[in-house]
Amino acid sequence: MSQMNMVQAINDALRLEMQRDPRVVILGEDVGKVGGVFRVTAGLFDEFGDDRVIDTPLSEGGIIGAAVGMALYGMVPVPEIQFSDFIFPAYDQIVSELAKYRYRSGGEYPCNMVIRTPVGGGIRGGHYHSQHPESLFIHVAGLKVVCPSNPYDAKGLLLASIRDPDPVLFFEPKRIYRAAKGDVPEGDYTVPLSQAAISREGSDVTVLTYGAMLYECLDAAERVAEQGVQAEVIDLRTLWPVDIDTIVASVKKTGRLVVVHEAPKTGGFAGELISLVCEKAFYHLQAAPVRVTGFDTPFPYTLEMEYLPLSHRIVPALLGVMKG
Amino acid sequence: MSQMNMVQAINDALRLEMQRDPRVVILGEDVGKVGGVFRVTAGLFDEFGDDRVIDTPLSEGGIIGAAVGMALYGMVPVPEIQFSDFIFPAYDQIVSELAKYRYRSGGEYPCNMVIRTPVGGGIRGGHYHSQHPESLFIHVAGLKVVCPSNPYDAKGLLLASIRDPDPVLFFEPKRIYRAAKGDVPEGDYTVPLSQAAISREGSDVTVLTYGAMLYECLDAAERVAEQGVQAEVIDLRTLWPVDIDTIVASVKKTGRLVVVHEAPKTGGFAGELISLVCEKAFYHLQAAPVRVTGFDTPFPYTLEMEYLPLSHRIVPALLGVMKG
Amino acid sequence: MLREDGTLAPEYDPQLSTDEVLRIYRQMVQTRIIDERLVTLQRQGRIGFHIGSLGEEAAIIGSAYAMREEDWLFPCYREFGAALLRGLPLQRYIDNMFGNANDPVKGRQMPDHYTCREAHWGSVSSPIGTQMTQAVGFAWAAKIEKKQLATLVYFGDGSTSSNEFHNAMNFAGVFRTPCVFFCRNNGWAISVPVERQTASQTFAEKGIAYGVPGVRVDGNDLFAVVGVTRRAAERCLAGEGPTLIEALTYRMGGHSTSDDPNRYRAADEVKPWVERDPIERVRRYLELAGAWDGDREEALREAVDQEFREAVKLAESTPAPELSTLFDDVYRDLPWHLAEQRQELLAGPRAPKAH
Amino acid sequence: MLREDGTLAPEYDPQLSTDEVLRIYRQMVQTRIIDERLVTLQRQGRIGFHIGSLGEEAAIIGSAYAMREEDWLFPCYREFGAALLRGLPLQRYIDNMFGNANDPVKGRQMPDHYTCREAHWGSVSSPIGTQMTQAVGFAWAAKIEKKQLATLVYFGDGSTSSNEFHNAMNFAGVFRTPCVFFCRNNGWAISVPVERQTASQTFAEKGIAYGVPGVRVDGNDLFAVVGVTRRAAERCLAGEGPTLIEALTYRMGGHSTSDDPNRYRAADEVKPWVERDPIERVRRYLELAGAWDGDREEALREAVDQEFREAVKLAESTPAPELSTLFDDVYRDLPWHLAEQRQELLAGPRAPKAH
Ligand SMILES: Cc1ncc(C[n+]2csc(CCOP(=O)(O)OP(=O)(O)O)c2C)c(N)n1
Ligand SMILES: Cc1ncc(C[n+]2csc(CCOP(=O)(O)OP(=O)(O)O)c2C)c(N)n1
Ligand SMILES: [Mg+2]
Ligand SMILES: [Mg+2]
Repeated sequence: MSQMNMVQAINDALRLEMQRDPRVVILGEDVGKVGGVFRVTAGLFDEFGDDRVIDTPLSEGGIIGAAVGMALYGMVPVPEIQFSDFIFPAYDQIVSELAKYRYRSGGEYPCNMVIRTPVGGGIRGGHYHSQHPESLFIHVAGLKVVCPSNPYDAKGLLLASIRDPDPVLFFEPKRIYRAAKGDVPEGDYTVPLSQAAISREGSDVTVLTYGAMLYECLDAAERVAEQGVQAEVIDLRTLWPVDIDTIVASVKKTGRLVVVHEAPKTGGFAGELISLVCEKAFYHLQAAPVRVTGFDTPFPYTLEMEYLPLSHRIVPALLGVMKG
Repeated sequence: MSQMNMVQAINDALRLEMQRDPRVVILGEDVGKVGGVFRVTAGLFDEFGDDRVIDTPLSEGGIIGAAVGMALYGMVPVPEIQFSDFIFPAYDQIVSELAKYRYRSGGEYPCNMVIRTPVGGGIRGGHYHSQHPESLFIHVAGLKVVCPSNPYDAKGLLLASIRDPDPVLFFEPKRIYRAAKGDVPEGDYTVPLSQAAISREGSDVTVLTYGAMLYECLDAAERVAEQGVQAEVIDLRTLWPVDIDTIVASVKKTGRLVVVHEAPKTGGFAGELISLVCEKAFYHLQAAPVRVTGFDTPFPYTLEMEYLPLSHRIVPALLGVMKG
Repeated sequence: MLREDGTLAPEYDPQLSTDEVLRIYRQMVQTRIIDERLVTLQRQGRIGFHIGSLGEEAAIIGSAYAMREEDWLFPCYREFGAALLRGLPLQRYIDNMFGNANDPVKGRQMPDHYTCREAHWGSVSSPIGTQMTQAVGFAWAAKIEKKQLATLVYFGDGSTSSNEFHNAMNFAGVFRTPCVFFCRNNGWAISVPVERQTASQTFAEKGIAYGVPGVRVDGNDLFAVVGVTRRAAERCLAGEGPTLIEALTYRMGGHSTSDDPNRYRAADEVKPWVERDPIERVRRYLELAGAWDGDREEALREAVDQEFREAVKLAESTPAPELSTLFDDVYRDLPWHLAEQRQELLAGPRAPKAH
Repeated sequence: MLREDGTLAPEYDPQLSTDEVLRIYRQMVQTRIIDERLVTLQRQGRIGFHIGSLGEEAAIIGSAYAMREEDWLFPCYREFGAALLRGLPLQRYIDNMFGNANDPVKGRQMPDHYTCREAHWGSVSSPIGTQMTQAVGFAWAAKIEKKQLATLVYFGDGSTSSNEFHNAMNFAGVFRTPCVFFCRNNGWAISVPVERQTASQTFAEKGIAYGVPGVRVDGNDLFAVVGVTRRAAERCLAGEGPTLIEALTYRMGGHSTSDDPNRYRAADEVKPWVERDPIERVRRYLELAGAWDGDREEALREAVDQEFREAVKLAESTPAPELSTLFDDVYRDLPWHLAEQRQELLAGPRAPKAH
């Protein structure tokens, strides 16, 4: 066990898996010599060399397209997209190719790969260094989507993702890259995909969230506890396929639901979660489910803290849903 | 008035607007001499010439990127993407640029343009000629999304979209390009954006849909009427910003909701609509809202009629929601 | 190299034995005949779609022939003749045309969208160009793993305008990946002629932008195609990196069964290409060599026809894939939501049959 | 053209009068000083970010100077000096750095992401390359409308690897759009050197792939930059189509305030470029011409500093944009859902201030 932050934990997972599995390669912009603009791949170039930690030309489409080809060959590429805001030049390769390869080839060409990329706001990044685009991938059949909230999960989920036979989008909440610290075991372990964690137990209202917003939800939960409301906060960890059993069991217990995410509200993942709960536990709901999310605008700069669904906006939602 | 199908009505709208407004240009693959692979732009090349009806190189990114530049200049481009399945090479220009231009420039650089593209299955097109990707655009702030179901609306909505100051994705349901026929006025008229149409009135359950599935919903409504269930079928026409008032009024009346669309269920637009109804009319809901959609797989070929949410799958959903 | 009268210019002779030429010739003829028959089946409504290779057989089959068995080929969508040469079983191809239960792709893709890993053949996809970047990644992986392997990728002139061409060529140049870029310049991208596709003089010279050597070859000259492709594959194996080949040929038919070329090109544009027919040229060569004659031609055509008819008969009488297969292979294991959706579909009513 | 000792090689002289050179020189010096000051402000935590142009001033400001007032420029993100030259008010630029209520972009984008339509200046965006294709569309629109207009677009060496470069160049070549592609080859894309970006010999020769003439110029030679850019702009106006210019220069600083170049390049790599400093070269030229001396230099520096300090003072004391502006300009008119969200935000509690 040692104290690590998210960056260190992810770095540790990458190093371990590259040592264990020679098929694993990393490629992306600035991932090599400089170790990534967030230093997540620091030291790996020195340890594994230019054939396995590869600085590429400036093209996300090239990175992902080439990685797909490597995966078809039988390698296990773990490409990095420098900011998730820059994933869109590669969107065609992800949506049309990566996601559909196993299916369209009747199983002949699976793609075992993980796309790592930082997400989220609160770092003064404006439109293009702050987005949280998960719902644009959750809608695409064939992809798995993961978003850890702490170093332990980050390492364990990344190891599980790399070993998972299907393509995984691994979204790293950059606002807590260094802020989230915790004990991380030294050797190998995995956190299984599609299992949520109950971060705080409670009986009155279920809060679904993930990534950096977990801490805001926990903070809000503490605050409303002072007013006698016990919120159960669930960290989804894997967004898709989501851990439906944990969600439904919690909502059946509490009868109330609040979903919190940074991404814009309209068409965001919260809508999917609410619809799922409606399908599976409608008659247990004692109040209208509530979304606390980013607004339906591009991500702002100066006013970003007003844009984000932080604790101060979650508290009234929790209190409101109790009145419902 | 004359009888037209969807292709003719859209063609008519394009011709009219190009005659009226010299800033309107069309560009895309095979839109010129051959008049589009679905013949939607037939005759326009001869009438307006190569400067206004432009066959481009094979690059959707080039088409949309150049169209954005034309719009910045002050032209009103109406690019065609041959199949919506091929819009993804242009996704970055749409999501990162087109959608955000007005906002990020503080209003200095609005983009008045309409991207036309055929959507949907049922034409034996397999994975890549059948998709219905609306939710990947609805989630993106700054875009408007339209999907007509009949020739009258197609013409009127397209004219409204071209005159709208904001970027519009205009999704044309290709399965009914020729099958949907109707009276279309000859001259100029518009169908305002963000106004739904109540295609069939009913008191028992609200059905929200759009595009080709409208006819399936109407068919299902007739079938359940025989069993005494009166479905109100709403053709959304504009998907975003959606006509929330019409939706909420209907659900308040019926107390029941079924949403039908071709796109895969997870992260599809139905989830958003259900969440909106939960926010605005939860306590009027007498049963859990239901989704009837495409499955969460790539779009298939041989079994496509089993994949689509056709009447035979809508009927049980309508009867089911009545029991809820 | 192969003159229009069937004689061979000696200086670039790839040294094909008559047996080799016979094998390729048979494949070219089979390909042409199947093309014609599939168009008929489509017109009869028995299959949904076909995209053919009329006039491009030398480019397609010659290039595939030049690659070793252990090498890999990434298809565009017009190269079923090459796939058959590489070992795609005819029955498998025809099953795909019908999307039936025996189709290994399980009837999920359109006709002509097949896969054949055992033939070291990729997976046909519709989105233009995506296979190029993947082929580069594949070749690169082989290089990283120090395998002696060359990878060839097919694409059309129109595809050079895609994002993918740029990414593939650029990565291939920088990382010197062992791959052969085989551009079928058939003059058209559906209705768009090459002049509308690029202002460069040739497609081969696009290699300069990427430090990748480019070569232009008469794509209707089987011998030249084999010779040039072999040289490019040798460069791969010798560690000299990628080559861009532009094979100058012509799409003698419509783009696909959905297309009517009369809408955008004059019939007499096709005429000179009829004279350059790549199959005729090889046949004349073989006749001159005394290795071919009318009887053998007739026997070949009959055999091809027979085999095709039987494959179609079997394919057409094979049922559609099982309903439940709709949910397989999205992921390796069936997740809860697909299990639920499968259950819902299987328990519900069946769709009307008609389109 | 401009020798390192400040004398001018006569044969390509763009015939700039001393007054013109003085004007450009002042802009270069102002740009350099502002760059330094902004880095300091960032280190002090007073602004969030800056991306500078240290060493690239001749390329950036010379090319902008070569364009006529009515022409249009599409920026990358490193060209604020050119924007100031074109008429972007300094106060407006600094307001953007602080994202305050006076920033016309309403504090919505990061520092250095400004817009200035009245200066015929586009909108700075982060995603690499997107401005190139847009510039082509813009130039194309002007051509269709038969306006005598040239459009220049800036981008870096790394950006040539993007989808956008390919699309922009290809469309420009095919449609002969009147635009100037101005590539600042500063040797680096963050930590990736040009050898990792492309295997082509030069960036200029990439034009061959698109039928677009390419020219390489010493980007630290102001006169050469002006001369070559003017010639390209003239070609636009004469209907001769696009030109690709590669300006060979060097990014003397880090990529941005977030970057530490010592991690990936040796300090002595920078040294030869210090000797080629574009500002020094022009200063020596002006001194030789008797048009400049130490006093004038000092006065200029003081004036720039003064103006900058005042702009910062005003910008820093200007409040943040109104909360409600968050919802403006997503669409022209506020739709119902944004009206609701605005209402919700305004009625709710305020966020904690700290980051
Ligand atoms: C990304 C994308 N855009 C558009 C299409 C539609 N389309 C299919 S084939 C084709 C033309 C391809 O031309 P070329 O690359 O020359 O190949 P050819 O068909 O001539 O062999 C087009 C535009 C597509 N399949 N994918
Ligand atoms: C699509 C995209 N990918 C990655 C980035 C991150 N990024 C910002 S600048 C840069 C390097 C650009 O290099 P170059 O084009 O040479 O311009 P320079 O910074 O040297 O002026 C990168 C990788 C981005 N902004 N956009
Ligand atoms: Mg072609
Ligand atoms: Mg650079």
